[in-house]
Amino acid sequence: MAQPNQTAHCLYLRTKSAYFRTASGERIFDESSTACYTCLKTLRPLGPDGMPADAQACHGRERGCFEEDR
Amino acid sequence: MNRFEVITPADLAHAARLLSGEGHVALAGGVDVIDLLKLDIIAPATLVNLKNLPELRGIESRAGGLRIGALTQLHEVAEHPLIREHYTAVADAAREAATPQIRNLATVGGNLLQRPRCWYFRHPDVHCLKKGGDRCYAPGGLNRYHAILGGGPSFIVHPSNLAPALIAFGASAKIVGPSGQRSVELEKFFTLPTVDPRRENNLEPGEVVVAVELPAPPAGAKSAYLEAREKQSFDWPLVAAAAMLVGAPGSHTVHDARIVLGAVAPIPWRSPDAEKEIIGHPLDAERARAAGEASVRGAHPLSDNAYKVAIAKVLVRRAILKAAGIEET
Amino acid sequence: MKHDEHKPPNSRSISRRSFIKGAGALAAASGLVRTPGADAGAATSSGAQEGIVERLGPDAQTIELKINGEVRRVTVEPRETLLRALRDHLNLTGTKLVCDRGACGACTVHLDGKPVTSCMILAIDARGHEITTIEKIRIKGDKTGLFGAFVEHDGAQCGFCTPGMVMSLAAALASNPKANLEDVKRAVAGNICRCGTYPHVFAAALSVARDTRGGGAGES
Amino acid sequence: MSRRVTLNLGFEGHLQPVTVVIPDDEPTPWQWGERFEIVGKPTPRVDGALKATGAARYTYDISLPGMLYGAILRSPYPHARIKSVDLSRARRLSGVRAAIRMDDTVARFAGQEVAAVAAIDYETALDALRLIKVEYEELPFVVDLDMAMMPGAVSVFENGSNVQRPTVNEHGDIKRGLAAAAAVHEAVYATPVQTHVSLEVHGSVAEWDGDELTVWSSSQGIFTVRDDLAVYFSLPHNKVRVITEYLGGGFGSKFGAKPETVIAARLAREARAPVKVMLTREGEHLATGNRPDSLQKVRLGADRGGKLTAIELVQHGSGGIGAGSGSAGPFLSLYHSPNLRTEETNVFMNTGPSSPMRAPGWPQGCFALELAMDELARKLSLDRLEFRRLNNSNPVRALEFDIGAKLFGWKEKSAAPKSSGPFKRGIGVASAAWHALGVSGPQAQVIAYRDGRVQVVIGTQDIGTGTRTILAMVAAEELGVELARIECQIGDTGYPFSVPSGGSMTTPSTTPAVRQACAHLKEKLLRLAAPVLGAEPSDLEARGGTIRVRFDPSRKMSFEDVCRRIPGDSLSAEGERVPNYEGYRKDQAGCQFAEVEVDTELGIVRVLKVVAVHDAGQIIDPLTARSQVNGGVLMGVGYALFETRRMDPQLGIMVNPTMDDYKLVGPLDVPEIDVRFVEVANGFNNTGVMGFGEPAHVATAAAIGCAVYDAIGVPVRSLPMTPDRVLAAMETKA
Repeated sequence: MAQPNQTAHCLYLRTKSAYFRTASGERIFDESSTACYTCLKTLRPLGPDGMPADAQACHGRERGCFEEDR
Repeated sequence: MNRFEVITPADLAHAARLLSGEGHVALAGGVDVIDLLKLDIIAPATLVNLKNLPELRGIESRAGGLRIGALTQLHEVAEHPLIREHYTAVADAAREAATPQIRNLATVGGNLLQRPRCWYFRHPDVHCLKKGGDRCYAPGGLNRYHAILGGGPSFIVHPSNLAPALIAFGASAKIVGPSGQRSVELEKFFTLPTVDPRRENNLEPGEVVVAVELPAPPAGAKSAYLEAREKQSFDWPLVAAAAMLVGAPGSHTVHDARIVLGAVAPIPWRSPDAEKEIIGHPLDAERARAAGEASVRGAHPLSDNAYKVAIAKVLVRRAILKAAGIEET
Repeated sequence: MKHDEHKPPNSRSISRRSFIKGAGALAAASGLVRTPGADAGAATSSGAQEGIVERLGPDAQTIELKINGEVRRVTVEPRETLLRALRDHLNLTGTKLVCDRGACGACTVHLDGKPVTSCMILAIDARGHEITTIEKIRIKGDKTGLFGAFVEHDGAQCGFCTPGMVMSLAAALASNPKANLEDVKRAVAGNICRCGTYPHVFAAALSVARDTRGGGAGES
Repeated sequence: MSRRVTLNLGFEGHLQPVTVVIPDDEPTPWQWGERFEIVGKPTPRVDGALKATGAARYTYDISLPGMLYGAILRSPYPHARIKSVDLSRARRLSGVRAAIRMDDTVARFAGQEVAAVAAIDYETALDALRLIKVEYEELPFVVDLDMAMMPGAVSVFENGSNVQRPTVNEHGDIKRGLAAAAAVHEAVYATPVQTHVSLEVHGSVAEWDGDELTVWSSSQGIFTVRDDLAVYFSLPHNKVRVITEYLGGGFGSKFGAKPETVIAARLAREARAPVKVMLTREGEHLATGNRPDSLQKVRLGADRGGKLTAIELVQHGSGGIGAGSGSAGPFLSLYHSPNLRTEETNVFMNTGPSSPMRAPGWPQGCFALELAMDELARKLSLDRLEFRRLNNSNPVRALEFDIGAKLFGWKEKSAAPKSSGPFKRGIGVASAAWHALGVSGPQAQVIAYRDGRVQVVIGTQDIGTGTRTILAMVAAEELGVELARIECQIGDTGYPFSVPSGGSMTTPSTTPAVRQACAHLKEKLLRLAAPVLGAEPSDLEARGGTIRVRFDPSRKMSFEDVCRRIPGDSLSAEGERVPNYEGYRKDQAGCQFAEVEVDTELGIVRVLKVVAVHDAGQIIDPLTARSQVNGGVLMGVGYALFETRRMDPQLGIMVNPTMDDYKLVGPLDVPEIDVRFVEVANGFNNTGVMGFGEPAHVATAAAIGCAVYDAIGVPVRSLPMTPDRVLAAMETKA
C-alpha cells in the first residue's frame, strides 16, 4: 500500500486506496501508476470542469471544483 | 425486445399465408429469433409459431435416405444412430454446435437459417449493409472472423455448421410456401451477398423450410467434419471442413468426393477444386494436402484474416484423411 | 415510427436501436420488413381467425406452467423469457441471469429432463413441458449426492454460476451415472465460471459418478 | 498498555526470532509451529450448500414490494456533445415511474450513461429507453493506443495531451548496466484490455424511507458504497445503509458507489418506490472498468554468469478515459538488478475507464518481463529456471522453485525431445509476488448465547473467497469449539466497520479483528467458568469444546455448560484490527509452471498443466485457498489465450461486449492444475494471514507465454496468443 499523502484531497476524489485509511484515520491517496481515479461528483474519472481527476490535480484550491474533505 | 403477438396456425398452408405478411416472423426453436429480438435487430408485430405443425417433425427413413424435420433438435441429430452411422459428418457437426443446453433447444431449420454471427450485424448500434445500411464494416474494421472467400459487398461468414456437412451429402431443403412446395439442393439454397447483401438464402416471403432431405449415402461413403476453434468449449469455428468420400470398389482410389468448408464465406463453401485433387486418385497424405491447398484457391483475405487461409488448408486435409481413416504421421 | 428518427444529424452509421427489421428463422419476410417499434405496440393482426389455433399477446396474459411438479399460473407478455418469468414473476431466483444470450449456462433449467438455457426460450413456449428448476432439486432433497459433493469439494466460489452447473450435471449424471472426466467436462461445456471453480466442479461430479460406480472405478 | 513478545517466524529452514510490540489485549500472534485444531485444515465453506442450491440471496435476487425495474441508456458514440436529452415521451409511457438524465454534457466513450428510467417491469423500462430522444453532436475520437499517442491525435480532454506525465522509478545506472552486459535483449510486448466479467453484473436496489436510504448493492465494499452515497446525496452516514449478503464476483471492479448505484437511488427518490438497476452484460463490459492494455518496451542485460545487470521498462498503456495503466510492479520486485529503470505512462483514449482488476498492472508486467527473461536466457544458453534462481529476490520463492520444479518435472520435461509432428509441447515458468499484509480498521463483535451458539458479526463481505468460513474457522479455533457452533453475519453496514474486499485485504484485515474479539469473549467465559472449576481464569484454556484447567485437563466444563451460566441472554465482546507489527517479510512469493501443446499448423494453443506454488502467511482454509489459486490460474489462461476487448476503429465501439465474442475459459479449456502452499509465519498480525486473491493470477499468462515460446521456438509477444498471432510468429521463424 502507498504512503499517505499529507495534503487534503477533494471531498469527491476516489481511488481504490482511498477506501482504506491510515492508522490515524486519513484516507490514503496512493499516487501509484495503477491508481484509477473517480470523481464522485461526476461518477467519472474527470471533474465537473471536464478535466481529469487524480491525486495530483484534485487537492488544493487551484481547481475551481475543489471541495474540502470534511 | 418489442411487444409482439404470437399466432399458432393450425396448418402449414395457413402458416405460409401468415408469413407472407409484413412484420411476421417464424418462431421455431427460437434461439436465434430470441437473440435477434433482444438485440432489436428484428421487431416483428407477430411471431408465427410453427411448433404445432406435424410436417416439421421427426426423422424418417425415406428411399434409402433420411428426412429430417426442420424442428428436429440438434441433440437428436447428434445422437441419431442412422445419422451417426451413415452421415457421420452431419452427426459430428451437430455435436460440435453451440452448447449442450442450446442443442436441446435449437433446431435443424434454425441452424440453417440463423443470421450471421458478425459482430457488426449483431451490434444493436450498428446499421450495417446487412441491416439495410450503406456499408459493410468488416473490410475497414475488425475482420478476423470474416470471409476469405466469396465476400463482397458483405463479408459475413455463414454461421451454420450443419450446412457444410449436409451439403457434403447432397442434402435438399423441402420448402412449403404460399404457392406450393419446392425442393432445393442446399448447395443452391444459400446465396451470396452479390445476390442480396441483406439475406443469406433464397427463401421467399411466406416460405417455410419443412425438412431437410438426405439422399441415400453412396455405397462406401465415409465422411468427417472438423472445426478449428480458438476455445475448445463453446465457440464459433474459425474454419469448419466437411469431407465426404466415396471409394471405388476394391481399390484405394477415390471415386467421388465432396469437400465443403464452413465459416470461410458468406455461404457454405463447396470446393470443386479440392474435390478434383482427390477424385480419381488413390488417397494419401500428399493428395489430401493438395486438396487442402486447392480448397482456398482464389481466397481474398481481409486485413486480419489471412490466417484463416492457412487454417482452411490444414483442416480440409485433416478432414479428408479422417474420413478416409488415414492416420497422419 | 420513422426509422431515422433517433439518428443524429449526419450520422455515419450508428442509430440507437431504431432500425427495425424482420427476418427470422424458418421464414424470410422479404428481407427487410419495417414494423412499428415497441412504442407503437399494437400488433396488426392479419387475416381471419380460422386456421388459427391460438393467438396470444401482445398484452400480458395468464398462462400455466408446470414447474417442479406444480402447475403455476403466471401473467406474462409473450415477449418475456422463461427466465424472467421464473425470476421476476415467480421469485424462483436460484436460476441466474448472467449473459442473457445462451452463452453461459447460469440460467440452466430442465425442460422435460433436458438442460436448456431459460434465457433463450419464451415463457409461453415452456407451456406443456415439465420445467425443473434448482429449487425442485433443493426441495426434493439431495438424492444424487451432487449438492453434498459440491460442498465437500468446494465447487462454488462466488456461487453465481453454481446452480447452473448443478443443473447441467444433474441431467448429465441422470442419463450417464458413470460419467468420466471427459463426460463431465462435456456436460458443463455450456457453463461459464469466472471464479474458475471448474476443477472443483469436476471433482464434485466425479465423486458422485464414482459412488455410482460402486467405488474405485473412476478415472480422473 | 503494550507488551513485547518474541515470535518464531519465517519458513522451513529459515526461522528466526522476531520481537514485536503488541497491545496488551491483543492475543499473541500465531507463529511457526502453532498447533491448530481447525485452522489449516481443508474445510468446506459454510455457505456452500446455499450457493449450490441457489438459495443464497444476491443483489440480483432482491425483490421488494412495489419494486420498479431500472434501465440505462448509454451513448452509442465514443465522443459526442450531448446537446439535449428529451425524456418526455419516455415519461409518458404507461408503466414508467421515473426518468432521469446524467449531468454530463459530453460523452467520452461509447457506453457512457446518458439517461435512465424506472418502470413496473424490465421490458417496459427497455421500451421507455427507446423513447428517449438524445441529440448528439459527434466529435472525433480515438480508441487505439498507438493512435492516441501520436502527435496531433484527437484529445480526449479539451486542450490536453492524451499522454500523461510518466511515473519513473530508478536505481543504479541503466546505461552502465547495459554496457556491462554480456548479452542484451530488447523487444516490445503488448497486452490487451481485459474486462472483469463478474457473473453478477453491477447493480443495486435502492429504497428511500424519508431521508433514509437503504441500498442492496453488488459490491466489494459495503462501507465504501455507504460513504460514497452519503457524500453524493449529502446525507449523514447513519442515514445510509448498504447490504451485500452474497456477491457474484467483483475482481476489483466493484468498489464504491458507481453510476448504476447512484442511478438506482436517484430513480427511487423520483419514483418514491424501490428501484432495482442491474446492468446488461453489454453495459457491464463497456462501463464498469477493465484491465488497461499495454505496450512495454523491455531491455534486459545480464553478465556471462547469468546475473542481471540491467532491467529497463518503458511502458505505455491506456485506462481509457481514466488512469492506472502502469505495469512496472514485477520489474521492480521479482528479480535483483543493480541497475533498474521503469517509466510508465498512461494514455487517454475514448474508451470506458479502467478499474482495479486482480493484481492491477502485474499480469501485464509479468508477461513482458518473464518472456523477455526467457529470450535473454536463450541468448545466454542458460536454463531458464536456473537463470531465475540466480536473480531471484525472495528466499521463499527459491524454495517454491524447488517444490514446483519437482512436482512439474521440469528437468525431465526440459530434456524431452520435441515432437517432429505438428503438435509441439513446451514448458515455461514465471514468478509471482504480492504484498497484502492487510490494514487496520476492521472491528468485530462476537456474541455467545446461553444455548451455546456463537455469532460473529462484522461488516465485511464475501467476494467468493469464503469469508464466512474463514472467519468462523478463526473464531472456532480461538474459542476452542467446533465450527458448526459459529454463525457469521456479514454484509451489512449496520454491523461493525470493515474494509472493502479487494487488494487481497479481506482475510488479513478481518481475521485479526475476529480473533481479538474472540479472545476477549473467551476471557469473559473463563471468568464464568473459573469459580466452578475452582481455578483462576488465567489457569484455564478453551479447547476441544471445553473450558479446562491447563495443567489438569480432566477438570473441565463443556462450552455449552459455561454458556448456560451467562447472565441475561448473551455475552458479547469486541475486537479491532490493530496496525501491522514488524514481522518477517512484507512481500510474498509464488511461482507457476505451465505446459502447453501447440497445434503448429492451426496456431491453436492448449494449456495442459499448471503447477502453482504460493505462500500467503498462515493459510486458514487450504480448500478455499486452492479454489482461489485455481481461479487466478484460469483467469490467467483466458488472459493468455482468449480475452481481449475489441474496439472498432471506424465506429469507436466495442464489438464484442457479450460472453461469447468476449471469450472466457470454459470447462474444456481447463488444464490440470496442481496447487501447493508453502507455509510462512509472518507475524504482522495476530493470525499471520496475508492476502491471496491476486498473486495467483500474476504469473499464469507469463508462464504460458514462456511455454509457447519453448514449444514453437519463437516468442509470441502479444496477448492473447490467438491462432493468427501464433501462425504469424511461426512464419517469422520459417
